[in-house]
Amino acid sequence: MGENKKNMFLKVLSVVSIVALFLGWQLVVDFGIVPNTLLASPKQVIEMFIYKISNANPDGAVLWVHVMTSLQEALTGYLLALVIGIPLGLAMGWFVVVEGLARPIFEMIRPIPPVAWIPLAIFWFGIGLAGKVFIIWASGLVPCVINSFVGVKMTNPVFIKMAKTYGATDWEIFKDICIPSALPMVFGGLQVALAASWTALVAAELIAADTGLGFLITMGRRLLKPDMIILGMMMVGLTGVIIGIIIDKIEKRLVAGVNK
Amino acid sequence: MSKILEANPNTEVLEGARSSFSIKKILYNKYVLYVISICLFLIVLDLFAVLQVFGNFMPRPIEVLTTLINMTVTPLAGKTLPMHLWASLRRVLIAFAIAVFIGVPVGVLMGFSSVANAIISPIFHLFKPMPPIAWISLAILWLGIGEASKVFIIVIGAIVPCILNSYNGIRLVDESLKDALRMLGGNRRQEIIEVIFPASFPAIFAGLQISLSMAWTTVLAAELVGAREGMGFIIVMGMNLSKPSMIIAGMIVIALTAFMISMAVNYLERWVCPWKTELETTE
Amino acid sequence: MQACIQKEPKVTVNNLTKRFGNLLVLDNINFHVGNGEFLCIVGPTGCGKTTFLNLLSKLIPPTKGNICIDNVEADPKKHNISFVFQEPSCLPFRTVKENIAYGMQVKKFPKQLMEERLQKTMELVGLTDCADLYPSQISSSMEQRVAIARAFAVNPDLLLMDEPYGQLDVKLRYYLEDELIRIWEEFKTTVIFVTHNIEEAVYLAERILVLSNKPTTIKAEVKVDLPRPRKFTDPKFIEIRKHVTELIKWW
Amino acid sequence: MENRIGNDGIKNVIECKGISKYFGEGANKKEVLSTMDLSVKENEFVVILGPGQSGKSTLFRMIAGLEKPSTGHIYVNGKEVTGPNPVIGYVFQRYTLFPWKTVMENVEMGPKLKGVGKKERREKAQYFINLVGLNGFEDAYPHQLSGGMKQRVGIARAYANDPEIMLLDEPFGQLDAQTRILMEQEILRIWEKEKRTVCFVTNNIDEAIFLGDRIVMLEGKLPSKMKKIYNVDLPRPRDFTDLAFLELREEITGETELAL
Repeated sequence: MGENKKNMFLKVLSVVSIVALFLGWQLVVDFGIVPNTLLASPKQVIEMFIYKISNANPDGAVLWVHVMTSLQEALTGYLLALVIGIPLGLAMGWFVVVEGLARPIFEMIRPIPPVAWIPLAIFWFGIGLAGKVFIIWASGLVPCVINSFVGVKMTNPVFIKMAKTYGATDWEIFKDICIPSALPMVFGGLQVALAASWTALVAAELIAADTGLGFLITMGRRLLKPDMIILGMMMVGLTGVIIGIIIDKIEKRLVAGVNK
Repeated sequence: MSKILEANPNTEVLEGARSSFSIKKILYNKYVLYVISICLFLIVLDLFAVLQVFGNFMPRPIEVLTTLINMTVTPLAGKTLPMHLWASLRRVLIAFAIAVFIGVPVGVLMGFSSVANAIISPIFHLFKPMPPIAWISLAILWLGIGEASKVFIIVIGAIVPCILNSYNGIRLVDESLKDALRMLGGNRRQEIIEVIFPASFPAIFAGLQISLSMAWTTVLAAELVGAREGMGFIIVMGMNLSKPSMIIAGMIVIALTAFMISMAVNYLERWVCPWKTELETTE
Repeated sequence: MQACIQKEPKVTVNNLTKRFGNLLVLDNINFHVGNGEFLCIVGPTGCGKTTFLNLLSKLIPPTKGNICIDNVEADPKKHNISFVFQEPSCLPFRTVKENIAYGMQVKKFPKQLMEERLQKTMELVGLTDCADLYPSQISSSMEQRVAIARAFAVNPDLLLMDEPYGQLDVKLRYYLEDELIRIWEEFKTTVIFVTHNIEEAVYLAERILVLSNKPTTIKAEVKVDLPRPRKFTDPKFIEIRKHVTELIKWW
Repeated sequence: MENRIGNDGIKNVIECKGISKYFGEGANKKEVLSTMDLSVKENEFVVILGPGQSGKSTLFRMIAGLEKPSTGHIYVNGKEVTGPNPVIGYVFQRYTLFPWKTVMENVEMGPKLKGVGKKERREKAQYFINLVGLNGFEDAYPHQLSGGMKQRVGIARAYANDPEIMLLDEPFGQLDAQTRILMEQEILRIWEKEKRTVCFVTNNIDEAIFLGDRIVMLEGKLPSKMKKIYNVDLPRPRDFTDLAFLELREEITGETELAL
């Protein structure tokens, strides 16, 4: 009984906390404690949201276009990272030659923050889709490779010994034992890679873009419109959360297919 | 039959004996492969540069090296490379200190008190999905283009792992260790000092580690927009001046710094909690 | 020693020696295992048991000497060697049935034969009901039985067992030991069973090899010619058990 | 209080009267232990025998005061148990040594919590470290020790706190067979030297007969009840190949259920 009561109380407290935050924020702006040029109230942000659904002004595109542009860039880069990173990581984990050849290069590239790739990416691929996809790819690749690599390395040695005593070849062990063993770890990497990709996307769009959510934020600053900035930030957060949930769902289904 | 076995080269590879010169064995040696890999990488880069695969935007490795050396002695925008590096590092350190100073106590408080957790965590989770870089515009609007806005953005990036790891560190302390102390007659105060703090320390420390590398990533992003010094500034300059060798030299320094930071933190950890790091090296 | 072998030798081990650097782990081991014989190997803790088994299964090469099956150098790719490990070794991402089939898949058994043997072993081990369950859904003793079924299913020339019942309670162990004997009698497999538990060795084996401490050599050979099913309280059983215990204690 | 003295004139140190334990509420209610009466005499070595998941640990946790019984009462030295009591020394199945403390610091923890001076508690700890045969390992950290050695530290740590009663909760469950037999001999040696009331939980019949003055056998299914009590009056040191030992084992084995 006491336990239930306490949980109820904590839940209410959480709701109160959120409500208080938004209320306080609204009041701070309404009473002019913070000037409206620096902070927009939640109400203004919502108004901006409704306005931007159908109006391309003042930044040249409706909200939907910004979201779609960002999504397209992010998902393309992300999928490319998966397609290249996962097989590479898996192979690095099992085949000595692949590890020996790929690892030094990977270790050299790994500590470079994705943001640092932006200037080169623009040089090489321009400020269009390709440039941003490259940056996102570079940031998503690292977690994909690391998790797949570690997943294979963590394969229970008893399984490998068992397969060897039956006379399985290296390739058979890799295919039948190492890859399925590594899958949970690989899936774990998907979320990490997604978060990294999404951050890189915003950074890329801040520097060079003519549409996209990052661009929306930059335009908000140039036009001194805090409501637009905050709208952009919230859309970034929201979209990120939604893709995260979708990936999580896909992951759960796939893992369920593999493990149970 | 045993003679044949002794001559089997496969035996030697697995045994790691000294005296056999099979090509296969040399090619399968990790370190040999590492060297081959790096050489190949550099050669391919050079080829790309010479064949102008990316137009003029791919410098030859040797050019990058000369630029790097050049930049360490010749000032760029009034500062040499080490001074730019220090400008970035200073921002990182200030912001990191602020993030730790605020984040760890908040996380610890959330770990201990379910009421504090109920109040803080929804707000925390509301802000968490927004990448720190998305704050740039707002930060510039609020704090101008100077140091304060950059530090602000870095703090936003660095504080998340501090809070998260401190919270989980405190919350996920092995219950049986608490039981063990209680069975030895420990009271609540002794439980906190003798068990909860030392047991959560590795998690908190890991949080600091992530936080520091987050800070380093974020500082670059912050410097990409309107900075007059720092490593981010150098690569932006490289872009504006169309000097890719400068960008790559900057990236090398950035990567090396990131690497050195993580090495330093690893050593620090080995030093402050030997009982944990030894575990990782022995197993 | 030769006198002890009644069945024709299936596996012969000649001058088996293993060094790691300068450390001599196994010193000149010679023995035979008859066709379809159940051989137990016991020894004190740290007697290089793991190395010994890894050598027999050809996971690591010997420094000197060799192992022959039917007078041909043993090779996992040519011969059917099965290994039941002490640790759980069921692949978590395969069902019970798929786990049992794994060895036969590697050996590329024809489909029909595979299905036949699969049904037979599952019946013998009593796993037919949980054929489609995953290892995480069955108990650890069940898991070990899956591993044993997998090992028998390939009709191995040599079956190596590394203390498969080490952590189980007595009652369960009795039951599984009886089951093991039943399967063994059905399939007539040549078995080398390594254990620390002397009682278990006396219960199962036709012959027991006692190993010495490092460097490992064969110190003694004990023949167990008790009728089956054996009884733990049988004075003859106790006598043999005491004898083997003495042999191990003496070092 | 009234019947603290047993029929033979030796006082009962632990008395459990009609205790039961369930977790959860309503539909989720799960009874783990049902109406159990148990008394343990001074300096007696009692073994609680039951298969895994039969509520043995729960029983111990209640005696130790780490959990409250749902019904019934537990008395230790005539006083009702209300919370953890340092009169009881607890040795856990999973060792639960403090990983950031050396062997010495682990063992001296009990006296340290009581505020015993450094010199005095070191001496005490040293005595018990020597007793369990770990002299020379005082400055090692737990992760540097083998499973058997870790459990020796656990035993020394419990003893160093001067308990009148030792509760050993499947202490050797994670050790290999050979080490286990060695540790069984050790625990008897230590017990002969430092006589205490010992309660010992195990699922291993051999271990139970080898160690106990009395074996309390629990029902295999939940909620577990007391099924039978065996008095073991074989002289120590006991021999695993002794006929009387084997006969008792057969008798007990016959009573247990096969848990495949």
